[in-house]
Amino acid sequence: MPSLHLEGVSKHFGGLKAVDDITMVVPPGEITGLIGPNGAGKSTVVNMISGVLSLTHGDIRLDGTSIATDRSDIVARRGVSRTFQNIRLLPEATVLENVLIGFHRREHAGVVANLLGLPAALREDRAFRERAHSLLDRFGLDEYADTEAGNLAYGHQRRVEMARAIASEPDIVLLDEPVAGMNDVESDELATIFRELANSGMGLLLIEHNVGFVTRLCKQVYVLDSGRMIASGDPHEVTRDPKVVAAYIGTSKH
Amino acid sequence: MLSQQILNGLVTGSVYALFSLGFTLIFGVQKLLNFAHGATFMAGAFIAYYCTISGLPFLLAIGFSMVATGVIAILVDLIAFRSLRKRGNAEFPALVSSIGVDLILVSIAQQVSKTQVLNFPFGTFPVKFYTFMGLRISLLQLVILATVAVLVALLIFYLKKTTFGRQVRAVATNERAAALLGVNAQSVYLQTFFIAGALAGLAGVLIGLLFNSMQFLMGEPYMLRAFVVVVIGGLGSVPGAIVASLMLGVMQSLTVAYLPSGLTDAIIFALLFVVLLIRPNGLFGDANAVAGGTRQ
Amino acid sequence: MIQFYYAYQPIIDFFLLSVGFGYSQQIALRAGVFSIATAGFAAIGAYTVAILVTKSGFPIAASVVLGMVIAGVGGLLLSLPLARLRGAFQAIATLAFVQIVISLLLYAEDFTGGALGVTGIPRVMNTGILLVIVAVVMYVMWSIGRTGLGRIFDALRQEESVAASLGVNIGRYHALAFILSGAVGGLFGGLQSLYVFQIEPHNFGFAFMVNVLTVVILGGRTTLLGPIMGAAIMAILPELARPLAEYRPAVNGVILILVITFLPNGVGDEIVFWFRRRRHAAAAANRAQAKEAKDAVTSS
Amino acid sequence: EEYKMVILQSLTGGAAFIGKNVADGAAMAADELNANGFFGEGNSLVYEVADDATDRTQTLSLITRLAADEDVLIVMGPTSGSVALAGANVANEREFPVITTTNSMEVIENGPWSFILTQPADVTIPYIADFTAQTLGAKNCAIIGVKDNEAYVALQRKYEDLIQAQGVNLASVDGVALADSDFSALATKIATSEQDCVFIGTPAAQGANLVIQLRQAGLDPSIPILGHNAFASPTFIEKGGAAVENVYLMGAWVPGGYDDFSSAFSTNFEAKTGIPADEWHAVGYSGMQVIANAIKDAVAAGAVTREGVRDALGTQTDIPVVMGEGTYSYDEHRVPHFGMKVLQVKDGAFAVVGE
Amino acid sequence: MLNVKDLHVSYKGIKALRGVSLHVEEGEMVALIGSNGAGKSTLLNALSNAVRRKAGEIVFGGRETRGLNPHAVARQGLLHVPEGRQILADMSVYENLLVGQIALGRRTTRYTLDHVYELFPVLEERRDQIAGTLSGGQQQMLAIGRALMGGPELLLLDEPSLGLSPLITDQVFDALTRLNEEGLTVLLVEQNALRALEATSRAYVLDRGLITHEGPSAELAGDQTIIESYLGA
Ligand SMILES: Nc1ncnc2c1ncn2[C@@H]1O[C@H](COP(=O)(O)OP(=O)(O)OP(=O)(O)O)[C@@H](O)[C@H]1O
Ligand SMILES: Nc1ncnc2c1ncn2[C@@H]1O[C@H](COP(=O)(O)OP(=O)(O)OP(=O)(O)O)[C@@H](O)[C@H]1O
Ligand SMILES: [Mg+2]
Ligand SMILES: [Mg+2]
Repeated sequence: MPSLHLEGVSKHFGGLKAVDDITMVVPPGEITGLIGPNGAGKSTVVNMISGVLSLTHGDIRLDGTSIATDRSDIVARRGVSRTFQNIRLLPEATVLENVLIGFHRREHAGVVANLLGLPAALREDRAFRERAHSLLDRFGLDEYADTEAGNLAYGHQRRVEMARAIASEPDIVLLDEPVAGMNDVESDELATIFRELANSGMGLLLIEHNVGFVTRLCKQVYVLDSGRMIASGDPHEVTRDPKVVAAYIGTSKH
Repeated sequence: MLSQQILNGLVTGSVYALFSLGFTLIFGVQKLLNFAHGATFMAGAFIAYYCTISGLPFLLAIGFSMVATGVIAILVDLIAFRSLRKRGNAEFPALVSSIGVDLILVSIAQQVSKTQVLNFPFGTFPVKFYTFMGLRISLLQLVILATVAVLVALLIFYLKKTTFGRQVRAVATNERAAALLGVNAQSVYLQTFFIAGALAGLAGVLIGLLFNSMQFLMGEPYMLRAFVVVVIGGLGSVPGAIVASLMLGVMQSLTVAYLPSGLTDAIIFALLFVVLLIRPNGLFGDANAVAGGTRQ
Repeated sequence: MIQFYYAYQPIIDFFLLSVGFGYSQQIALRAGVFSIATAGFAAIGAYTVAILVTKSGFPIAASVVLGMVIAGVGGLLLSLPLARLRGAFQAIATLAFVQIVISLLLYAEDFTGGALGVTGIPRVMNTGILLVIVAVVMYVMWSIGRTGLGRIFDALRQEESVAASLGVNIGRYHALAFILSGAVGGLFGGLQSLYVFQIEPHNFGFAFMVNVLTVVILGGRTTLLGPIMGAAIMAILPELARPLAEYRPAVNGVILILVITFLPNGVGDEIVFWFRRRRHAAAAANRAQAKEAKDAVTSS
Repeated sequence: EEYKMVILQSLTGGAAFIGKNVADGAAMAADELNANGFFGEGNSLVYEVADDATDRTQTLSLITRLAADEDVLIVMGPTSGSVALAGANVANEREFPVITTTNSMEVIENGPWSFILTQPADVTIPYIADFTAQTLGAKNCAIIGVKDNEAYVALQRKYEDLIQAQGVNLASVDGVALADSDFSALATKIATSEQDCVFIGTPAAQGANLVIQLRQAGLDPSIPILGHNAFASPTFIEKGGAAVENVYLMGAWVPGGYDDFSSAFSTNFEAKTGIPADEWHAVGYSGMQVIANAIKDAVAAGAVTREGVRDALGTQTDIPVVMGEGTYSYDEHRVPHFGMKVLQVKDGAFAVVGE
Repeated sequence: MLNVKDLHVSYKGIKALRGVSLHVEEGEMVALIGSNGAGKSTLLNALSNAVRRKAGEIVFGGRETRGLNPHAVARQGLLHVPEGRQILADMSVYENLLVGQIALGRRTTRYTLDHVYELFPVLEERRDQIAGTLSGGQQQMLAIGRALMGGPELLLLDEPSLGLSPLITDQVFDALTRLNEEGLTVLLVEQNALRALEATSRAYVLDRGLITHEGPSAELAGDQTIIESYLGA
């Protein structure tokens, strides 16, 4: 299983250095945390990895080969998938259909087979449907399979996005605040799923503001502030780092 | 002759601007194409004509016609758009319902005019020509240029210097959110449609006067041009619509004057195509607005 | 029955032709491409067939296929510059394409007959052949709908960035939509010219565009039934309102408004959606029942 | 006996400015004929007015339907363009006589069941072309035509050919669209170039408008402006006012009429409808005279069938009408002839040149 | 200030609220907690008339709001910060705030632009940035700040801490506490249930469209069933 390396990556918007010369690794079989204050540049990092934004400097490598300049669909096909911080679903499609497009990377039947409805295409489609149902089951969404995704409650929409992102069994999954809008009990359910995914060999990059959640799950945590990497390492140590406390966690209740 | 042709183009273009401004305004606020705009324009010309021949002083007739077309535009909104808008995702259905309204208005006009071409009685507007520096310009052309300039200035003032412009943009961006913030979307729609209709009506009268010809189908070619102008200018952009209108007017004049007339359309549309390839969001288009707005 | 068919046969044939054009338009809209190029594709197909058949004695079937291929290639070529455009900008660019095609048809008089068009095209189409061809196109549309391809088109329409994030090559599938739209449009353009004896550039103008769009929007933009319902309404509407003579356009207008206001997804789509909702509701009820039964077993 | 026919014209759509008027003229003629007992005691012509909507699809289905109704003897229509041609095609297929308003020879060539009502360019244009080249002695003519209507294009092309054959040079050829009204650029271009004659081949209202814009652009008033028969309409003078003074044109219809029959028509028509009769009204009125005579002949021959009417129609000669030289005849190729006059606008009225 | 009786809301046959009654008194800060899909957002939407209720009474400031458009409700001072922020993405931060002011109408308020900038300094810093390009947390601040500009009498907040860093969450809750102490009435929907119960005096628990618990927040925070379902270990 490949790992993802960011080396000296920067992103500038005009004069604003949203991400400034950061280096990090997302290894397989582990959950890696990325935390930092609002506007620190976390989502920008995800956008650069997934090919939505171009890099100003630096390089991103997947299993040794650079994906820094690849278009987002190419990055996805190489096995890096993501969720969006501001949920993006196909609002008019059902929950099941939303998950089904997640399988695109695994489709082998060609355009002609699809156009002519050849058995190969139909067989493949059936197989995907079965897998999609079991994914929905896993996320507790089975009863919503035929609901239009746009009509789901916020927390359920998040789950659909995750199911879709992992449908094609990618090597690396970038999760941008996956448990935002869920209470602790609900987050714990997802924590279990994330652990299982990591155990199966996937590398997860987890962006979260729920610090407890991050410390519980991650082996390695990176902390961004104003685009700069201000700390990294063991989550328990990092979250006690005075710089991190001052910039991000605050002193009051945590 | 070149400068004369440019002048002709500018006059025509400024009438396009009047027509297109309303169109772009409606598009700007609700992202819908109003196919009945051409019929509203035609109605403006017709109403002014029938007022004039029944003895109303011409200026009064224009005023009356602008109010009437403003009201017609509001009716278009009520009939064709309102209920669709409420259900969301109205882009395509609204196309059909506004075509429906267009059919109705055109059909009424055809009955009223008995399919005849109408023209304002001679002397409705004094025919006077001035020549300076070898350019022939008529009083009417001067008046049109001035009227358009004044109206455009007023409109920009209204959009920029009152909260109306902000309300329009808020409704355009996210009607639901705007409503939760206290913006009365209904009143925003009412105002935009009224303004759009009145401007189209005036454009109809001016075209009728300028080219001495009004007919129930007169809106159609202008619709086509308005589409082009509004898109090339950058959807919803007022300055874009004005610049693109003037450009289109001048371009048309020049292609007629200097190029094989059979190819006028091909050349104009090829140019448009090229403009779009260079500026995929139009001349004054906001890349951000079209490319999906919010980020992840 | 025979008598009925005899009297209404052209309506049926035109209905079939507009179903075909409707599918050409629908493929584009379904993939999120706001193209109104179908008129241009139809013109390409129609003129290819008309010119080949009347001027060179080319075999009719072969010229229909050639028209379809040329229009499909036209779609591909058009998709390349249009890749950067979206929404209304795409619409206007395709409108420009149609206008350019029409102007060229008017201009290249020696070749196309200019405003007079091409006449004397043999009239070899009949209801039977049209039915078969429409059925084939419907089968392809149906296949698209039940395989991954339809889902990709749906994804492109609703949220392109999501599709890209899952590995969908946007440009490639937009191009595919254009090619299919072009090929189907060209095919039916060719069939039309073999039906109406004479074609001229005007047949493919603004009115054609508006009509095809109306067929699809009124019928439905995503289902197989959509263009059929749309074309049926557009074919029957003028007949219903015929006694009203000159008031007919107004009545047509009123009907269009009423239908689209009450069924904004289009008649065909709304029907299909209704059945789908019922099926889903039944399935949900089943699931709930099964769950209850399971709960009962485990708790006892 | 009731003889049933259908007046199928463009009552709506792009050709409504022709079709509506033709239908009105025709209906008035039929009513008059019935009132005068033209078909004899107890017999009458029953007509229905239908709309081809300037739309080929609707026309095809309508003609097919009419063809299926055994009682309908003949259709007067459709109006023009591809609609007329498509109509002719079905008519021949279904062996059903139609007489379309257009002047396109292709309708006749389409088969024995399709006729045309107006004289083809071959018949009419020589009147004005010869006038241009011989009487006016023009050497260099600017041509403005309609580029998107086949009938107008055909007339314009014929005119170009005929004057070129007589040594006249074409200074420029421009096309406008039927829906255009903005000719400022074109007018400026022509007003600032060299020519000794301007020919305008457009409908009357558009032509008047063009002339006005040409004058406003400063076209030298001594350059003669010519038009074809479409200008022979009161509309032309009404819309053109002083600007169209001196314009030459040819007309089958002289507004106001020129003999008892045509003057009576003119007076009655205006009294009935409130609008002055124009060329298309006269065409409709005259066409109905021809059809009525054909039906009457078929009755006399004891063949009140479609075939009988068709055969009778093709042999109609010297039917009194309200246009041209006053009589209407089909020649052996079923081409209509009724003549033309060259006219000039003088003091706000049409005057026959040389009378 | 707000009185809701037996409120029902359905979406195409799906019953999202099945008879909800609650009240919020002037000057109170009340929490509403519940699982995903419980109907919390639906309830807030119904209160601001953004969705139509099927049955029930909503009385705000002594007036039944039935039949009022959402904008009219907003103009009476019932301001709703919706789920997912719904900022006006194409407009600048400053323009967003000015649009927020429209709800004020002729009423007056103590929340000025300066006041909002003081609460969320980053908004002043990014005054001219296009709102759609703000980071998620910045957008959340903008959404709250914008609602304040409209002079709320009652503020409905749908998950205000969503996407905020812990530090900013603290600041937002501190700000809410401060605003509440200054007299602002707040109804708070929050998934961070512990946080919500700490900050408020009273709370409701919503489950599948029904209120299952209500009472002083401190008491609910100690309730075993609530700990199990919403607070976690
Ligand atoms: N297109 C853009 N133009 C200008 N500034 C931008 C753009 N996109 C992002 N920014 C800025 O870059 C910075 C980093 O944003 P980013 O979304 O990566 O933050 P984040 O760490 O994800 O924050 P949050 O936790 O709030 O989601 C922010 O200050 C943001 O305003
Ligand atoms: N527009 C809609 N159409 C149909 N059903 C809807 C719609 N909006 C919400 N629902 C349904 O209503 C129920 C309640 O949804 P709501 O959004 O109010 O939940 P919530 O408590 O806010 O959840 P979350 O914590 O995830 O935001 C859910 O089952 C949802 O699927
Ligand atoms: Mg972020
Ligand atoms: Mg919610």
